[in-house]
Amino acid sequence: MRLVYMDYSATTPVKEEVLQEMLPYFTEKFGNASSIYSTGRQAKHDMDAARKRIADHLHCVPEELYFTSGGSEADNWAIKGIAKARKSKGNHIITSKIEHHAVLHVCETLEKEGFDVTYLDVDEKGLVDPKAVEAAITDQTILITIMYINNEIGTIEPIVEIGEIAKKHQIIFHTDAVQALGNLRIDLSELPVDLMTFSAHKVYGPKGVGALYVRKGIRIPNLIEGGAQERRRRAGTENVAGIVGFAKAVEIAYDQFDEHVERLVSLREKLIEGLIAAIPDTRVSGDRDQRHPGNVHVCFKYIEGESILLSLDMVGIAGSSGSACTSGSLDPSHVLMAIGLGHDIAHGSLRLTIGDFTTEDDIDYILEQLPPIIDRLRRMSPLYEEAKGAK
Amino acid sequence: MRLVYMDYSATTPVKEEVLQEMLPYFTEKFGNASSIYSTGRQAKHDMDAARKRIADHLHCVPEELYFTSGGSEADNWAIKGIAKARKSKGNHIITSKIEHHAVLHVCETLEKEGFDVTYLDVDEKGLVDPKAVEAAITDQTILITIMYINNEIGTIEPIVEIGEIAKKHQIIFHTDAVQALGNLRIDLSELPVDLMTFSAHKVYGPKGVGALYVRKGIRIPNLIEGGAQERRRRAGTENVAGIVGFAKAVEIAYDQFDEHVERLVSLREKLIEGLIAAIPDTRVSGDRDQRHPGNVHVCFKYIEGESILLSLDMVGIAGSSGSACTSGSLDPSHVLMAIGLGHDIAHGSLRLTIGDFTTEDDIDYILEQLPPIIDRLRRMSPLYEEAKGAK
Amino acid sequence: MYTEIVMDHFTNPRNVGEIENADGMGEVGNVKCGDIMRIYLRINADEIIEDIKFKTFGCGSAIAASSIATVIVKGKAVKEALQLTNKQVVDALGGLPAVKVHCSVLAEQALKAAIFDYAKKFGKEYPELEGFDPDADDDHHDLIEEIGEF
Amino acid sequence: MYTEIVMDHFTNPRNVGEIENADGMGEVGNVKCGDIMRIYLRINADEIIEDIKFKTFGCGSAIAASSIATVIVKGKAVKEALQLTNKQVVDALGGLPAVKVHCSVLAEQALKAAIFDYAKKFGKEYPELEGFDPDADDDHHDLIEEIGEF
Ligand SMILES: Cc1ncc(COP(=O)(O)O)c(C=O)c1O
Ligand SMILES: Cc1ncc(COP(=O)(O)O)c(C=O)c1O
Repeated sequence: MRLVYMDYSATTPVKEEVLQEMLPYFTEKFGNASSIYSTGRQAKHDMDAARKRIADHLHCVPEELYFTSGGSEADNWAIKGIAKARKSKGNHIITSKIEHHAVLHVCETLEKEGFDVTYLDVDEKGLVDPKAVEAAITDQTILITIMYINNEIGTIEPIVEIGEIAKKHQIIFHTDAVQALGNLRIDLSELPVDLMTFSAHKVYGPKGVGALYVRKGIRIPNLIEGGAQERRRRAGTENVAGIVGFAKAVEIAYDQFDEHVERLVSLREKLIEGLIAAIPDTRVSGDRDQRHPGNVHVCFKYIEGESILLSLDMVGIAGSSGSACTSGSLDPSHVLMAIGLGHDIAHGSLRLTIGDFTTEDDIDYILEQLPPIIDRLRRMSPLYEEAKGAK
Repeated sequence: MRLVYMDYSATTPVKEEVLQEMLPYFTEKFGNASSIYSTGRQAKHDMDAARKRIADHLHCVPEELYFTSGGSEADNWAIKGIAKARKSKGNHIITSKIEHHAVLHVCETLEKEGFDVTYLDVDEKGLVDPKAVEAAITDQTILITIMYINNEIGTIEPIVEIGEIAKKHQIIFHTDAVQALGNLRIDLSELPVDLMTFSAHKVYGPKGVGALYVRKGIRIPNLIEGGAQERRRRAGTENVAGIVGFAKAVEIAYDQFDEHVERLVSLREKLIEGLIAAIPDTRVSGDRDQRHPGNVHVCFKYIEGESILLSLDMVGIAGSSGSACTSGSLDPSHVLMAIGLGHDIAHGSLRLTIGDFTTEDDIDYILEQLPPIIDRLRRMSPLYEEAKGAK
Repeated sequence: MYTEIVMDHFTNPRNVGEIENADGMGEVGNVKCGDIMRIYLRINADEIIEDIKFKTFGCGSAIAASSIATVIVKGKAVKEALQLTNKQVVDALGGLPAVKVHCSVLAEQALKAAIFDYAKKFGKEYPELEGFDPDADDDHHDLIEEIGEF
Repeated sequence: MYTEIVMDHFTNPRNVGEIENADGMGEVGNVKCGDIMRIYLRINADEIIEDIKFKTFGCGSAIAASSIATVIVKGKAVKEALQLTNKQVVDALGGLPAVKVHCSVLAEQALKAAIFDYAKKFGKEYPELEGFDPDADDDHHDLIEEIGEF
């Protein structure tokens, strides 16, 4: 059966060149990067080189990047860390209703511990309004955390404006850039951002590796304490293979950046337009312009997402409904609720995300397979029946 | 040059069979384990199978194992988690002076947050006295955390006795078993342990993967919050390749357990006896019987550890002085202080740890290379000069 | 995740559709939860379920549970159909993931609701329906979700 | 971690040893810190360092720093030797990791202590030694450690 992977925002395969660069670190070059002998020093050297390779592409200093076990850890560390470090200055945090759960759940926990959190509304395209950010600031505000690109509907947030506001009010600004890495050029020498979260497995690197950027001069307490790794900021024997793979993946992403974006955007537009044309009552979510190059997010009225996914899976198409992280629960996604969709529409959501291995043929195949699936499910649905009756 | 790796307690190479089992998960089987389509379900299936493979060898239920990014994270999670969960019951924690920094630093942080921590003394072999544990218990005690095997001097702690005491007093008992996995048979259906920490890279699995065992019925708050992974207890896209590699490594370890232990013990004894015979003023640390099968830890009076390591490295021998995690600082190790060594002796410590790829020849080579190195450094040392003068 | 039986009933659901002027019709669930099941019954004078159809808005297991429930009770006496439990539905499907067990509950409830409607219309009394409220909004969904699974 | 020069001076340290009846002898550091440096001087009537020897208990960079310091000042006038800074030692070694910079400080101090001893014995006065206390236990070790490095 033909296999069409359309869930690059959930995770990506490790690119062959990335894997090749990782391999020696499992077996020959396996030394502990904290050790003094040659294999250890070699590991440390290559790990620090990896840090520099990534820093160069993001235009920051290598010492501002700390490796973590992924995006979730980095989000937890950043937010809990700033909350703890600046507790004496205030107890108010500003975020949005459409953040990843790694941000939202941390904020909810902080609320239980006495912090006040403002969860900003977004408009129908998922955009946070910088004016609303500024209006929410109080003299207690210590942190603003707004994501760079939403993982579900692909909307790119106005983080430059938000960051400028944070700067003006001397408030720390964190952004979850997990979906932005490799899909937007990120220039940390220009961006008004204090902390930024990254994850390797969204850019053709390995799972279980990420990084937190912490601008020089900002101190946060450790989330994982113990050994002196990562300049004493993040304990645990370093995953050198993963870190080197991460660096290679970032390099490839930015070396081939223009071509990557152009290809993805063209496939994305073809798919969105094709779906609108072929399937009635299709609603495109998110902003059509300020959008992740590979994100296609649509809602099909009257039917439920999981049954779409299962049907797609049976013809070899892998998609998601809401964030991959939450698809275990299949509750209507908080993001779709926040952009004002009714439950009936939100439940019928489908996210297809395009990546570097997606072809024109894949898009054609989806446009051929999906319409009859939607039709079949709708004909089984009591809601469709009612809607038709009403017309 | 001949290369003799003697730092298996710091980290191990990934065994070829382990790597082979990991490889498909980077490229073909790269699906997100939280996804609904086939490649995702496959990943989830294999990950849960890995959990079961490990659980079977440890005689626990798979649902009692949660994967983490390593031993440090698991230690942090266990201790901070119990402290938070049982805060209302009491604020006292009992540990020892020779724990890994991932335990000690967490305890120190908890002290700042209002917890009382008793750091128990150990005897000159590094053994914690169960009676001292019992004596330290107050009506505020909520957690006892004592490691299974000390990473530096290799002493095996009496965790069964300690666990029984904890049980009697209805106190949670956590043990860091990072060095025990693969080197002791661990039967969680028998052991009186509530939480146990593991790390893959110490048993020929990959770095950046570990696990926390949490006995059924015990609830701890999450350390890393976000997505619903690991039954909602540990967020972050699962490192499936790493987890599968971990399982394979544990399987190999226990399938070849008797042979492994026998070989290591025989090489260990040969090396210890050889060093004592060849080098005057050599002091063996730790318990000679209750000992990690591969641990050789000695102190050479009058000289400093790093210069021994550098000299060894120049003839291709990789060893460590104190824990690999702390060797960045080269402060006299807290473990050696705790067993009562003076600074002069503690600074001259050398840990050589034997593993599955160590040969008799390697031991012979070390016994040939090390004595002249010690002699040369001693002749450079003002302390040696004085000591000789005094004799 | 799903058994072959579930996938079969999801892909080729039996008894999909409507019955015009049904003798009993029941609907349970709501859009909020993401599952709505509607069951139509044609019942003859001997109180035998002659025909049964369903329409379902919901996930794969909701569709499969509806389908298999209709198969189980079709041709049975109403009194017998009232004995249907969600456990039977789960077993007939060869099992359901823990987070999906609520779908089998919905199928049981939808059938009961349809029989309730029939009883009301035709003045029948069934002790099994004592206390049954077709509009009750059980929170079994969240309840079961908490159990979770790997 | 270490430059080739450091490794060279660690492996083949110059001027290791003692000088019997030295004109000056200084020792700094302590066992607690893990570094002890002792320097012996033979100084002639023209106040030229004719010979210098050292003994060091310490890490690779402590040994290398001692060695290179002796090389730098051997044959120099005492007044010139007093100009030696730890920075010069670091530079001569081609650099030291941040956590090891204190070794270069020790070398500078050990030399000063030896000259201090010489000055005391021979009734010399050097303004450069004003306020110098050979027994002061500077905490430069911890201080520098905090800077850290990757
Ligand atoms: C006893 C002990 N605990 C914890 C750890 C930390 O494990 P990891 O490096 O996987 O974080 C180690 C090794 O570094 C160890 O030896
Ligand atoms: C926006 C966003 N933040 C955080 C994460 C979490 O990253 P990780 O899976 O590496 O923990 C993800 C993906 O899962 C994401 O899309």
